Amino acid sequence: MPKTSAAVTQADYIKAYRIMLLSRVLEEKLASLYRAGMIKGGVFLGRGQEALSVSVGIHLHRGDIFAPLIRDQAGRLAFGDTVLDTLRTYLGSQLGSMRGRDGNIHRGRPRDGYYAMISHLGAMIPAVSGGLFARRLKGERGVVGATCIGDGGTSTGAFHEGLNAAAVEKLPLVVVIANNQYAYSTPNSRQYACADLLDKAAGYGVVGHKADGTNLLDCLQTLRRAVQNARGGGGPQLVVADLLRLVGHGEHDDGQYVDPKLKASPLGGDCLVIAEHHILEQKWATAEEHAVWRREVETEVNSTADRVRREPPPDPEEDDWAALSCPEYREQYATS
Amino acid sequence: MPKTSAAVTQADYIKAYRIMLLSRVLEEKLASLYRAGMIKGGVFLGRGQEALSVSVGIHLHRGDIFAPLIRDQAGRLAFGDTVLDTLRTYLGSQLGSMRGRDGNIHRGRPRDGYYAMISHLGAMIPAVSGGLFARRLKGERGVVGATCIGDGGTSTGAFHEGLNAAAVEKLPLVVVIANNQYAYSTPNSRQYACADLLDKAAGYGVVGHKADGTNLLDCLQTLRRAVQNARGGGGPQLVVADLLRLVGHGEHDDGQYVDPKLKASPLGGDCLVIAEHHILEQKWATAEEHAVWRREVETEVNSTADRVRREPPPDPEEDDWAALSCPEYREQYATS
Amino acid sequence: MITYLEAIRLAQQKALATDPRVFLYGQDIASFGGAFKATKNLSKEFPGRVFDATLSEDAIVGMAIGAAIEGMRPIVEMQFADFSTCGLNQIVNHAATLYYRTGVPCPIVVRLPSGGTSGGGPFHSQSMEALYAHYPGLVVVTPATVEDAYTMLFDAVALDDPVIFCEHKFLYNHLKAESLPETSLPIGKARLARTGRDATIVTHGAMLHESLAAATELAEEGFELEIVDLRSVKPLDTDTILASVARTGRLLCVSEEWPWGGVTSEVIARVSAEGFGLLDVAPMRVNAKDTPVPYHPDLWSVHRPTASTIAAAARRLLLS
Amino acid sequence: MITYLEAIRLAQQKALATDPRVFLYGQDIASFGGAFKATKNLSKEFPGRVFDATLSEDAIVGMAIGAAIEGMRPIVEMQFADFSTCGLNQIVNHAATLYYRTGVPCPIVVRLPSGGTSGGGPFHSQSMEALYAHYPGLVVVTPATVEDAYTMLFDAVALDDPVIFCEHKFLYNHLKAESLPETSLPIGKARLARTGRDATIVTHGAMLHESLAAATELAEEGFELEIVDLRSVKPLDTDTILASVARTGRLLCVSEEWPWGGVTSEVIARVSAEGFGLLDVAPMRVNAKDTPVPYHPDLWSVHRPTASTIAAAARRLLLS
Ligand SMILES: Cc1ncc(C[n+]2csc(CCOP(=O)(O)OP(=O)(O)O)c2C)c(N)n1
Ligand SMILES: Cc1ncc(C[n+]2csc(CCOP(=O)(O)OP(=O)(O)O)c2C)c(N)n1
Ligand SMILES: [Mg+2]
Ligand SMILES: [Mg+2]
Repeated sequence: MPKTSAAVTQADYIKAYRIMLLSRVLEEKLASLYRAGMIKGGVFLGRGQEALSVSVGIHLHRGDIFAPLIRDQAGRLAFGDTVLDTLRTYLGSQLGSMRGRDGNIHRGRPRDGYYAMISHLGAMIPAVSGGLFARRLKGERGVVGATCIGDGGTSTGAFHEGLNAAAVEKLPLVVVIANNQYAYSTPNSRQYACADLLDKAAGYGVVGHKADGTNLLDCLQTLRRAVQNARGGGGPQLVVADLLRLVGHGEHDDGQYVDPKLKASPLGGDCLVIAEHHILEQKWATAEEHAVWRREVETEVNSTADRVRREPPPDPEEDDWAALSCPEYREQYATS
Repeated sequence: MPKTSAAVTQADYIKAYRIMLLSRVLEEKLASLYRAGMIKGGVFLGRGQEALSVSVGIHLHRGDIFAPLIRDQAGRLAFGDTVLDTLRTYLGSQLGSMRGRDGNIHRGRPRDGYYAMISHLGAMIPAVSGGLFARRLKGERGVVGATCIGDGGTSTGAFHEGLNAAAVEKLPLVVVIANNQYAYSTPNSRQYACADLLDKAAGYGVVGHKADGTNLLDCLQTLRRAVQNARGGGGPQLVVADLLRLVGHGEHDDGQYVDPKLKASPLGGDCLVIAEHHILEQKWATAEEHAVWRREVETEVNSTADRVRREPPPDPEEDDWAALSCPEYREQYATS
Repeated sequence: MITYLEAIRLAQQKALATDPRVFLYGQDIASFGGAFKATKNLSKEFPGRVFDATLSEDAIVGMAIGAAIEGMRPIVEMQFADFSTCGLNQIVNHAATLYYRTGVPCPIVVRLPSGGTSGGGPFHSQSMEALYAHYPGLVVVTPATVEDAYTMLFDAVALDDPVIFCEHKFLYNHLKAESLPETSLPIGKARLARTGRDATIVTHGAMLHESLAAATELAEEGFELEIVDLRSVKPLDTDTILASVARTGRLLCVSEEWPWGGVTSEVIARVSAEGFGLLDVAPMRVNAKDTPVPYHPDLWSVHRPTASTIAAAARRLLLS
Repeated sequence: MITYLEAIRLAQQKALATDPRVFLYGQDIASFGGAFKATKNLSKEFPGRVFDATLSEDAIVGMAIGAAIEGMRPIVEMQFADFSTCGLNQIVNHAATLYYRTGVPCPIVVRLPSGGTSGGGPFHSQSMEALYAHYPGLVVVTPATVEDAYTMLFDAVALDDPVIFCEHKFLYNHLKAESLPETSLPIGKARLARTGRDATIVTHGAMLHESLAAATELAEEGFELEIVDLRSVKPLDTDTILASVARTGRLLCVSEEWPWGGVTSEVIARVSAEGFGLLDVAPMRVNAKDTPVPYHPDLWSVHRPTASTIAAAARRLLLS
């Protein structure tokens, strides 16, 4: 494994950008389906966090482990999740990976290394660590596991216990903190007192990396370095990216509590727009080509949404209502 | 409040030393009562940790809050706990503060700011923080709360959540880590990966202090500084003292897993012996005076133990078996 | 009209106004007013009494316990009941044991936005009353009406013991009342929500309303169901239940929780043990299915009991 | 003679020897062999298969879940059942929901050294089977004999679902057997531990032995008690219980846990609902008192059921 990471190429950048664009358009669709009452529960978007998220997913290989969190649509797509399964899960389609039993961001395909988050924040860190631990026991080499968390999530006991245990085992784990300045409505000043979340790295004995979450190139470079470090045996890597959530906590929330000064600051930049400008400036694509990209993803998203909306919902009569895999251990209750 | 702490005087040192001696002798008695089968459950001693522990308790005032942990007999005595109540609690006397309902190290008098630990490690950190938070709400000023934990306890989610919340609230909390190299049989190498537990302080944005746990003067000075910092508005203080547990995890454990190299290293020094030598060297007391001190505490401990052994055990018939304070909400079950 | 949710807000407002020991602590509850707006405007109205917490349920409850030891009366909001598992250790092992161990009571109230709603899924829908009721040292209440949401929360704050306040999210904006009562039944007393001679339904929380609807359906068929709203599941008002079963001879227990060891099994166990002779036929129960709470609305509405499944069970009970 | 504790050790040894997917993870379980020595020598015998964990119950269970997803079969030791509250979130919300949500099973075994011993006190004595049984997605077993400790642990490892293995500390060195069986009843089946015609006692764990002693006492008085050892509390073998009650007409449920929503209430609720006609008289239960488990041996021995309180209850049942 090279100690210094290979440079991010134009092709890498464009590939990442196009996934970001797909993610953004897909999420806009999710928001509109939510407003139309077609998605129940909630919709939680990653607007403004696509550069960071895609940089995580894009550096993982088949065979790696990824446990994305709330705002990781871009990273999920980069890791191999599809528009189809995203829509199926949000709409609760029978054919989706969660078969309507769970929804929205709580989706994955654990057998493919794509873990399905539970809501309880921090919980995926030890789970990915355990997955990596198992791979090591099985003799697999060169595997990486990555998982994301928010500034708020760093306050959970699970974050602490999981990262510490991973550090003790020197597992190839990458923990990415999307420091988007708020946990729901709670600003960082009410969430932690350290000068920078990166200051936590030394306390766990893990390598720390800082990224500008609004800058795709910086995110790609940082994640490439972190993932390669982990893959090369450098133990857990803690990546802290500063950015701003450019949307409410969920689509039910207008996020009006967000400090206008933050919005006006560099943190408030939209990584997608910034990356688009970069591409145009660098003349890696023309405005026309870019328009084609956008049309392509819009077509994909819209046609997939139409398809999924015609798919059958889960049928309660068909469901086996089984929480256990072994049929002989399922309980019978004298209840209706 | 002075920014620099007043120097530790000879009188301070001797006062602390005599509490350490009392603690040591009392704990030896507890061990012998345990071996004689008179204490059930377990006995967990603080041998080798008295210098650190006494330094915590001695710097707290009436009106402060203290939540000691497993190995804090010395600190407890310094804070006002008595030989009598220690023995009563271990022996489960009806007259003890826990009335036989709880025992050994799980004792306290919460109304006096002396919190009674639960076993679940880390849990007392947020509790003390909450107590301090309440004092602040009530307009009390100059209060300090202290609590102790082991190297192992730093791996709990409760430690992390509690210290972080205290840091956000900038509470006058002193968290003392007795880094005695083992959590039960588990060496530090299997417990954390940071270079020094002190590296955690920056990650919480709290002030860190290091002490030599075998050296009473250093412990007194460090804790004086930490407590004064907290009292003066400096927010949470994290004290890390290195030392070695000079006894098994409990009296059922011979601790044979302890690395002989550690025992032979400076960490393995017995703080009580070192302090005794210091007193004699400094000619703060003669060997004869010292012998008198020891005889005094032995007499106190032995006579108290004899007295407590004659006290009545709790009477199950007299107990109201009530987990709730409000009688009207106690449940009746049709059980025998 | 006052909603169930607004009643909860008003009870906290009244508690803050009348008792200087009260303060509120929880995620996003200060200027934001809470995920459900149960503390809306309270931080403005009571400066320095309503605090945003870190994302740390264990620390939140632990802090509340310490504050209670020092004589305060914290009301803690969990963002969803489901997240209280992360603070469970402090609840069941610290708050619940404090009085027994030390003689010092622990007057905290932990508000749990509970129960299922459409699209909530496995982690935003749980009913956790049985979990907490199993542990000694806790009072567990489950208000089912606007009036109870108001008076029981206020009463819970006055209580010296830790109270787990299971407020039902489905009822938040669904239930409305003209006005709020000044007094009511004390915590620990159940209420006859409907009288009838043919069978007794014992239920609580959102299931009260499904049961009432089922009773209306059955009334059209000529059966009169009596309905006991438990209000608090611990203590459990066995006397009121037994008195009703004495009148009807038939018992159906309905709960949105999972069946194993839930309120329905506790109620049936008590009636069977203490009122065996009162039962004309076998008691029955209707619970949620024994799986996580599903996300899709169609699955969810079959997972939990509804008026129609309750009515169907009641019919079987009445004909048995 | 093989103790209950040694049987647990040997079952783990056999699992390690026969299934390369098995590994052990827990505090102090490697070279130290565990707080109770249930893994003694296993780290030497199986290098790289037995690991000391950090003092982090949440991470321990979380790691086990991840490993199970990757096809391993971790056995986790909690140092005491009581500390599993700190890992409860991962158990009930992650392990227990995984199969239902994703279709991928979660074959972990969580060993809980459970139940009271003299001087254990509030935090080293708890019986947590009801807590876990309430949640869907878990199998909860409570071996009461040396043979079951051995075969059920081995079977638990083979099971594709998460198993909460409640091993009783009081039995660790107290129970002894000549040899270990190769096979036994499967998990989920209860066992008639004693046959009798006059009444049925349903129990599990350490209370089996108190109940057997009570039955011996009652036999001298001419009463023959039948005793059902549940072995697993979820699934609960209602059929075996009902068959026994059908023979005896009388039911006494005995458990060391707290009463509210415990095994006794679930058993009584099921028998009342499904076998009402089989009961000649009201079912009864004997549980621990509804307080934390006290420290002093004199209090403790009154807090939990004993042969004599069980016998007294049985006498009342037989005469009713
Ligand atoms: C343990 C836990 N407590 C509470 C919640 C409710 N909750 C969901 S998202 C959220 C805020 C998360 O903030 P952060 O971690 O910063 O992520 P962000 O939403 O900013 O991406 C909260 C409190 C939860 N999911 N888990
Ligand atoms: C949450 C939790 N898990 C497990 C235990 C069991 N336990 C009691 S003491 C101990 C070791 C503690 O080690 P450390 O924190 O270093 O303190 P020390 O004993 O060395 O003073 C363990 C694992 C516990 N008390 N709490
Ligand atoms: Mg955030
Ligand atoms: Mg230690």
